[in-house]
Amino acid sequence: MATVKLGFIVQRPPYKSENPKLALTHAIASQSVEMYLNDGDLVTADLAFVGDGVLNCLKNQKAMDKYGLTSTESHIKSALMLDLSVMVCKEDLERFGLSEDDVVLDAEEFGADMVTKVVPYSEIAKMMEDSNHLLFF
Amino acid sequence: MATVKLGFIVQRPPYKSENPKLALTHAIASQSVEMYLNDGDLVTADLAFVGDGVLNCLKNQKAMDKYGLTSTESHIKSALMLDLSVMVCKEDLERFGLSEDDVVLDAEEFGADMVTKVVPYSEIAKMMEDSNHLLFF
Amino acid sequence: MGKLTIGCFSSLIGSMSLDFAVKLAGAAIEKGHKVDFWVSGNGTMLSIKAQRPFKDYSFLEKPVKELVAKGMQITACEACAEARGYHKEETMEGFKRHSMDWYLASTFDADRVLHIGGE
Amino acid sequence: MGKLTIGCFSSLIGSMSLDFAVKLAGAAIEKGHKVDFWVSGNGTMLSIKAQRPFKDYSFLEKPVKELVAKGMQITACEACAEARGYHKEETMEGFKRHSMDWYLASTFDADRVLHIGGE
Amino acid sequence: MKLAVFVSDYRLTADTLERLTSDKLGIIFVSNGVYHATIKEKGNSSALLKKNAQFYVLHDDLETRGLGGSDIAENVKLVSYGELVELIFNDYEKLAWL
Amino acid sequence: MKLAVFVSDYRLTADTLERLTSDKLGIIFVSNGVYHATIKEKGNSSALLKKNAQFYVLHDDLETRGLGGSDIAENVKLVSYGELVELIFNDYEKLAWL
Repeated sequence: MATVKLGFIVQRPPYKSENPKLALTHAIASQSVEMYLNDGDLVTADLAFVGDGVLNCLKNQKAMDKYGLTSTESHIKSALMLDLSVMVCKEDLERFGLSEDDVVLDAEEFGADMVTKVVPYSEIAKMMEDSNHLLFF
Repeated sequence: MATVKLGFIVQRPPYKSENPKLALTHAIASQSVEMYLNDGDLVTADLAFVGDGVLNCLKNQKAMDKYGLTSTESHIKSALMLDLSVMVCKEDLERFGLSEDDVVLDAEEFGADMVTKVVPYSEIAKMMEDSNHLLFF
Repeated sequence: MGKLTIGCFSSLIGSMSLDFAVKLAGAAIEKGHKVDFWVSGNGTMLSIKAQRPFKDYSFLEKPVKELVAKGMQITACEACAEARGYHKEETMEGFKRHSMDWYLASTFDADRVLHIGGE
Repeated sequence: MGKLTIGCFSSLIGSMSLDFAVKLAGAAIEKGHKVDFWVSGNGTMLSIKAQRPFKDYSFLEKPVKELVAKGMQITACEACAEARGYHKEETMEGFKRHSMDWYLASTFDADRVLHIGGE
Repeated sequence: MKLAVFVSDYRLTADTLERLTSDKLGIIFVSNGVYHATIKEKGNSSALLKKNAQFYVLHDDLETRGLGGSDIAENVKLVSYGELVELIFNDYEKLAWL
Repeated sequence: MKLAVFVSDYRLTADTLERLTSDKLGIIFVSNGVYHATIKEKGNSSALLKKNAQFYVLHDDLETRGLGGSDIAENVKLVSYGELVELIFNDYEKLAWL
């Protein structure tokens, strides 16, 4: 019985690159990983948005209306619904003049208990330290 | 009877992106464009390397030995063999500490008369001014 | 009315440059302009038929077919497609395949050329 | 000897990240390590069979097949492939298709994970 | 010449754009270029907005990213795809996508 | 932790890399990252080379671009693909590709 911790770090802004979306969909796939593992073994995924990556977390994305595409916002809400840990770097939000009010903080409408945590970079660095492996997107 | 002039401007370094190679192969295709046009009509392509794009012009690229891929150097030589005008920005070479000796200047071994011209940026700006359309790679 | 030649070298999925280019082509045709559309490099992915539509991924088969029906010419670079394993029989109806000179020839009588590079 | 899991999300042609990843996998297997290889996003282009080899374009079918023969496991993201029109019957022999959880599961007993993002 | 430059990225275009000269210059923010029209990094607007140019931003690409007309700098004009076509054919002669 | 960072680009990675901390840090230049090991812009070596880290550059990727071992900064070590595998398994625990 063991748990392997993966740290997903998203550093690119949304849409121009598929990376942020793929970070979210791959992290969410941690929920169905048991079918490949022995009983009690686990792989977990923690998500952190840093640098230009924090722009993924803006509210009111209209990608579906405008381009028929699931928004990064929806993917973040899916991650919260599935109880993944989602962190957003506080210093980077501040650098862009953004506040907690501007970002996707919960998925209450879907009954999610988990909320996005706006945290200092040091906490993201600690997550990286605690992870067994890192994946940068 | 008319001539349409296209200006191809390569601003990205080689290999990490397919753009520089596609700039060269598309510019070379100007040689066979007549089959679509009326007698006497022409489309010409002038090539200019600027910014990080000047790194495409370094000599002794070993892409074929190392990765089995035609080098950007070979594509530049093909362009010279087909009498295309190839310009490299002097200021950008200097910024990188590179000189004329470091870049592909001719394709003598293939009997090409045309040579690469290392020119001040102002001459590239003039080419852009004289072109009917611009294509940035 | 004018003619716009668009070249796009970006993947169908990823940068959303093709989403932009197809919407711009649609808006130009709507206003009575003629549009030629060239895809090369990873942009040739647009030419494959039978892509499965998922909401998570750009899917442009429907708008492309509508624009072709309205007179848009759309052509993929044959060598770029073949190198990627996209063969003639997998090409969407209405999509032509030619060598790169087609794109340059299209600029001859174009009023405007918008060249969108790849990744 | 250890196990290396490589994930690569870049196009077959363009960035040369897959050329790098395949060479690294080869060097690791050469030294007796086990390698799992995952492609997702535009990286699923690697899984298509019958690509035409041209010297101008990355072509990795041969080294991939050799590494599979030496025990490398290689898997493409099924949804990413289908969305691009890469269907099962066009998949290279030896290439598996699974959902994204395969990649995460592979990291469980991996000694090292190298995740290479896309464009 | 009359040149319209499409800026499609937030980080990568400054070097080329800085040196482009034109009698009439239009800068059109699309894709991730739209952040130039809205984001103030460390309190400063994008340096691009100081160029001697007309500025436009594609409304659909703003809204896709959770941004809107009220977020943009005052010297930037909101445009639709249809208005973009008008600009291309009526106001500029050459186009560049960076 | 012992972290090896693969730098694959010449322009885009500084922001993330600057803040990465590690007890032991290795920086491996591959793909267009190799220019960090060789190019002096306006006479200055890449700022990355001032980090407190071990530096490596992939020989094949240098040679592909027309550069060689004699062009690299003196604190950068030339490595082959085989040596890269040794580094990955023996010298570092976690890997990051930027």
